[in-house]
Amino acid sequence: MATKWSYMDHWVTETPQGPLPPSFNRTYMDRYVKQLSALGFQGFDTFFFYLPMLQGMYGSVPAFEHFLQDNGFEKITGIFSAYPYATKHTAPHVRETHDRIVADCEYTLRGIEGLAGVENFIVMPSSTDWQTEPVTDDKIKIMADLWNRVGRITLEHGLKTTCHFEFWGAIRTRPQLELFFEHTDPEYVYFFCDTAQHTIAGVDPVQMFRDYKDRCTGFHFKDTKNVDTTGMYRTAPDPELMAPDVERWFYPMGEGGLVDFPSLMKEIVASGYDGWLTVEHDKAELGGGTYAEATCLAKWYIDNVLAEAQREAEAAL
Amino acid sequence: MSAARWSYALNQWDTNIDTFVRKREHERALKTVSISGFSAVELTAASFGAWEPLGNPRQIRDLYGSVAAFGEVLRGCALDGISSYVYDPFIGFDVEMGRGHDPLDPSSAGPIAETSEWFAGTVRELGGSVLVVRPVGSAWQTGPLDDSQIEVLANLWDAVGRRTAALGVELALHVDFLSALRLGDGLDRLLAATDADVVGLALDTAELAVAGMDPVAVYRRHASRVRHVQLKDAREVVDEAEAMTPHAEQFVRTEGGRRGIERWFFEPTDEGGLVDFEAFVSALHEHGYAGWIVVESDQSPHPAESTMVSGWYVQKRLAPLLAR
Amino acid sequence: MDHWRSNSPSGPIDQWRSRRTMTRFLRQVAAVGFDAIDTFDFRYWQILEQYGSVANYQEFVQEQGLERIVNTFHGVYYEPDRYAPEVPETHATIVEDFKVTMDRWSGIQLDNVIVMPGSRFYDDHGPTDDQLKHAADVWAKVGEVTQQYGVNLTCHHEHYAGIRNRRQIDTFYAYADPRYVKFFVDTAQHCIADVDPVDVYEAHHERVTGFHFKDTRNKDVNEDYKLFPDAEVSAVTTEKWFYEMGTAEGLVDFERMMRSVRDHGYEGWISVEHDKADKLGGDYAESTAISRWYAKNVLDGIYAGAGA
Amino acid sequence: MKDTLRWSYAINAWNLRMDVFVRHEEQQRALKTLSVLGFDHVELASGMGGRWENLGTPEIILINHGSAEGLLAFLRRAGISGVSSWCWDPGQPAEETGYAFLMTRNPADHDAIVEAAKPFVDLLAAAGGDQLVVRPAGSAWMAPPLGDGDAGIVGSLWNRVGEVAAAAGVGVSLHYDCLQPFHTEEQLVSLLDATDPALVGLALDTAELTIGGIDPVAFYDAHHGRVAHVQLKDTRFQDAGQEYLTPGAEATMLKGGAGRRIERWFYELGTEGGLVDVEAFVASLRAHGYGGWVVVEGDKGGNATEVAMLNSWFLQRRLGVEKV
Repeated sequence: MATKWSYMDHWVTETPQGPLPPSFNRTYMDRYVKQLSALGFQGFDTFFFYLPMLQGMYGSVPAFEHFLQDNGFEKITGIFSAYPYATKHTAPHVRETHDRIVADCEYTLRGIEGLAGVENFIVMPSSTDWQTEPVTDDKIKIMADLWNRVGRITLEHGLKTTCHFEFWGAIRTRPQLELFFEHTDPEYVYFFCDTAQHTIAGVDPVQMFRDYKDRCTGFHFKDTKNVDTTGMYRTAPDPELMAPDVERWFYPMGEGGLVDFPSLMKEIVASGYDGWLTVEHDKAELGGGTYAEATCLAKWYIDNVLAEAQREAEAAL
Repeated sequence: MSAARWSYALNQWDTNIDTFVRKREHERALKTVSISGFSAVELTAASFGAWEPLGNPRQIRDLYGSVAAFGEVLRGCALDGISSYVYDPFIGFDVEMGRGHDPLDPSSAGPIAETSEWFAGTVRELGGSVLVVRPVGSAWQTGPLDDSQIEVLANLWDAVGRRTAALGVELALHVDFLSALRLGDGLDRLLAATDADVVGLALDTAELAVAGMDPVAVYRRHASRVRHVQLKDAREVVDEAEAMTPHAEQFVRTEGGRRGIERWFFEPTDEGGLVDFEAFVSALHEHGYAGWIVVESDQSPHPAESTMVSGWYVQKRLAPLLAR
Repeated sequence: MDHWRSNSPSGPIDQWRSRRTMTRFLRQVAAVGFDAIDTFDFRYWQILEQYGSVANYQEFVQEQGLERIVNTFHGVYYEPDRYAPEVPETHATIVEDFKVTMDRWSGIQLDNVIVMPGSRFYDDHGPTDDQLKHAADVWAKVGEVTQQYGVNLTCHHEHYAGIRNRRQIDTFYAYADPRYVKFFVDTAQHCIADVDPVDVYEAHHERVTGFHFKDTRNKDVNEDYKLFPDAEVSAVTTEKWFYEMGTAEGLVDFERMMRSVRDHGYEGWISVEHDKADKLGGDYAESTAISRWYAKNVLDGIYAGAGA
Repeated sequence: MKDTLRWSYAINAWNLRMDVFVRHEEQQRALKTLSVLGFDHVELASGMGGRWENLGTPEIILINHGSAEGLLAFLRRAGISGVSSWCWDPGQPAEETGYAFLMTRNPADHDAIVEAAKPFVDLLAAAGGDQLVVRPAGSAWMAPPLGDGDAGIVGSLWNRVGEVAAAAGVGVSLHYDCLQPFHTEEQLVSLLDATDPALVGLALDTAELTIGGIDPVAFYDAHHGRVAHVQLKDTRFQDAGQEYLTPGAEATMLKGGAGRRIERWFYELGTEGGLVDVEAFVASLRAHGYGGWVVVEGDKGGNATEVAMLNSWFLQRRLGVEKV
């Protein structure tokens, strides 16, 4: 099996105006793509809100994809969309806001027309836990209804709606995840396995994949060094950056974190999964790191450590 | 396939005395170089004691236990080894931060040869094949070199070359943009005066370009003597008058001269600069160049990014020119 | 105290890169309210090259609104066969070195020349009693030299150096002539070596001629002080030792330190030092501002207050 | 700052991108920096809203600090005593308002803009702030050229907001930036003429005016009666003509340099080659007895702390302003 690796775009680089995303200008964006290309990434995942910027810089989003392809990429593989902060206009657990959310999703789908074939429409299925509390079964079912609805629409455009669960979201524990998947239609709603987020929430990502592999359409390979055992997931307004005890939640693979990536890799091989594998770095600059170095080390780890796990698993088949 | 091999210079990580000291920092840089598509690294000789642990064989040994153990680290990071060491004889290694020897002083020949041998042995042990040296001081210090000075230099480097050759390591003279060899036909005369079998040229594209020389033309003129290539870009030229500024190393190279140039050297890319890399590498191909090509950024606000951008350019644009 | 880095198009640089970068550095230090700077004396050659003379450099400093250069730190690598305070055979070299150094800096009036009184890389036993005595002897000789220039010779005890723990420090000063050998308290270094900076100050306050006020969050519990090449950058579990005053989880009790400084009637300079502030995402400019904020908003009030 | 002028500093310099400057301790560090540099008031700026705008939008500030008093207590912990002003761009879609895309040139959006202004006015008033500094209209390149009626339409909106603000004891000032459509002196004056001087003033930004081709000193001398707020920063460049009309000018001009590779436009006061005569401008403020806030800004200038320190140095040493 040939693995296909994509990169999830959180990159920050040094500019004359301080550290900013490479969308700073076209030159920076070109260099960013070349850097990923040099390491051998073939897929590119991005956020919905970058689409207008890409259009501005390259003339159109497909023109940006052509630039990726000129540099050895296959295509844009995933688009990430989310409503992390609930407002009166948009909140997945509030049914009255669903029409608006669906309309937004349709707008995003129009923004990626003409691309070679984005596969995943990645969503955060809920807003922050603290805004959703109390998290009832009913609210989880309401959220399931929303994504069933969205999933049907994206599938018409060839994209699978796939759910990425934050440790601070309202669907975070294993029972909540099970209830959510029970109420979503396997034909319309898929599972996206973020190794670090699940680990922080006390959910074993490898077991999660084992149990939901039939619905799994992607991964964020990232690591963490902390499990949230003190309810930091409830920190308002934002647990990801403001948790009292943890300044940095996410780390690249191979830096002594809690996730057992070789085991996951073996599980992936054994399952016959043939979709994209994605490296995500989030806040890599905290504590003095850089995105470029984190990306090199992650890809080095893939080619030198995970490749070995993959070979072992393939031999065992 | 070409016999040329691609290496990357580590010096850009070493921005100050107390940086790039920990093994962990080395390992991260080495993995970055490896995954960006290079097979070796170039080291630069430095004398700042324990704070320059890759600066000389003694410091490598002190930090890693032995040179061989450092070789294991390189291979553990998926690199083949080092390509080369860069040694400036003006730096002394007898004491930390010591002052070295002026190649124009005939009495320097012994100590310089000994130190060269010391480095060459390490190059060999770490899988490399070239010792790159600064053959002479800066233009402002010497003015144009007269025949007797050329003779002193030729005697020195011939002797050094014979000794490194005995260790299986080639000697390559490096011309920087402030070098005395930029004046008149100094470079041509020194090459003519040295033994082609044991003394070669290390051609640094950016240094030549800043000195106002066309690296492609220099290469074509001396292709048979080029034993080593360093690839980097530049955007500004330093003319002879500016190069003659007293203490030009500080006032021009470090401070940027009257123009306040904050960065002289850039990664080889197609973003525009003084060097035509594709023409240069095509010329290497024509002449069947078979040595190391070391990519340098030398100065970078962001070493990992520079390595990756260069890696892209090598993989996508330059290496294919050699593989024709 | 002169450790500083900022970003530039060619990567991280220090303030000595050019007169332009020095100007920016001095203006920032002046803006937050520092009155003077300290430097390293190994900058001498660079000063000659860039400014012509030490006096010229001090004028340059003054043009940006600072009073003067107060202290210089004498940075030398100690090697037993060449230059080491514990080795009497090298003492002549050391004394000679200071004659040269004091001549070089005689164009301005310094308060202190700061030295590390002992070598590093000691085994479990540390320096012997005799070795401490030899060190005390040589610094007294050096102190005689520096005092001819009106400058104190003062000792700064790194957590990784040979004279690091309380017993070694006390023994050293018991041997060292108080007229010529002064003490420079570095709050963080002492703390890392498990020496209470206030206690050691109080024990030796009569010969204290300066302070580095900086903080740390860690004591050395792994015998990091033995590490090659440098405990400050190679420590096993502590990637960054030094933090500015007022940092969260800081181990130094600056308020107590300041009360003690006040109560002992100290009227000399207090220096703020940042060392490797840029590690782990830190920033020299920010650390400089935050530490001055702390000095102004917390310590100045204590110093101005009545005796406790 | 101890002065007859009231000095404040714009906190947005630290809020470089959406997910930084979120933790309270980071914000405390910036506030302490400003405090020790002699500032005791800050200017806030709105952003995209949402959970990361902890000093940006009213709803999120209140989640963090409960009330205006809570916000002030947070500021006072660092030695900052208050808020001078708050910058708000109603055309910037914000999460709390469902990312509504509102245009001041569209009368149909006016009710929604007045409504959206209220939380800002209320919290600013409760925190003792003086000016709501607003962007009068969206970027020129995004809409057709100004028509005859546009100044009147936009002016009528800001008169309405001005009334709401005045009722709460807060002033409204229109901020000139180099991309908004009231670009020439004539256009700017036409907009001011369309507003009620009792309700709406001008927020004069020295660098933005300079980039837009208007001399801030001359403009202030001519129109000082309408200037209710000042933002002080320097620039080294001017719009070469019509660069502000380039599609995507926020990126293509202010980050990409409209093909001129100007990747940074804004600089600290007294920067080398700065175009703003800050001393003359401040002298003019004093001469006319200016009574509003003077906000020093360091946004889009690289390292926010270094820029703030250099700005304070300039105030102390070049403008003779003593620190608090």
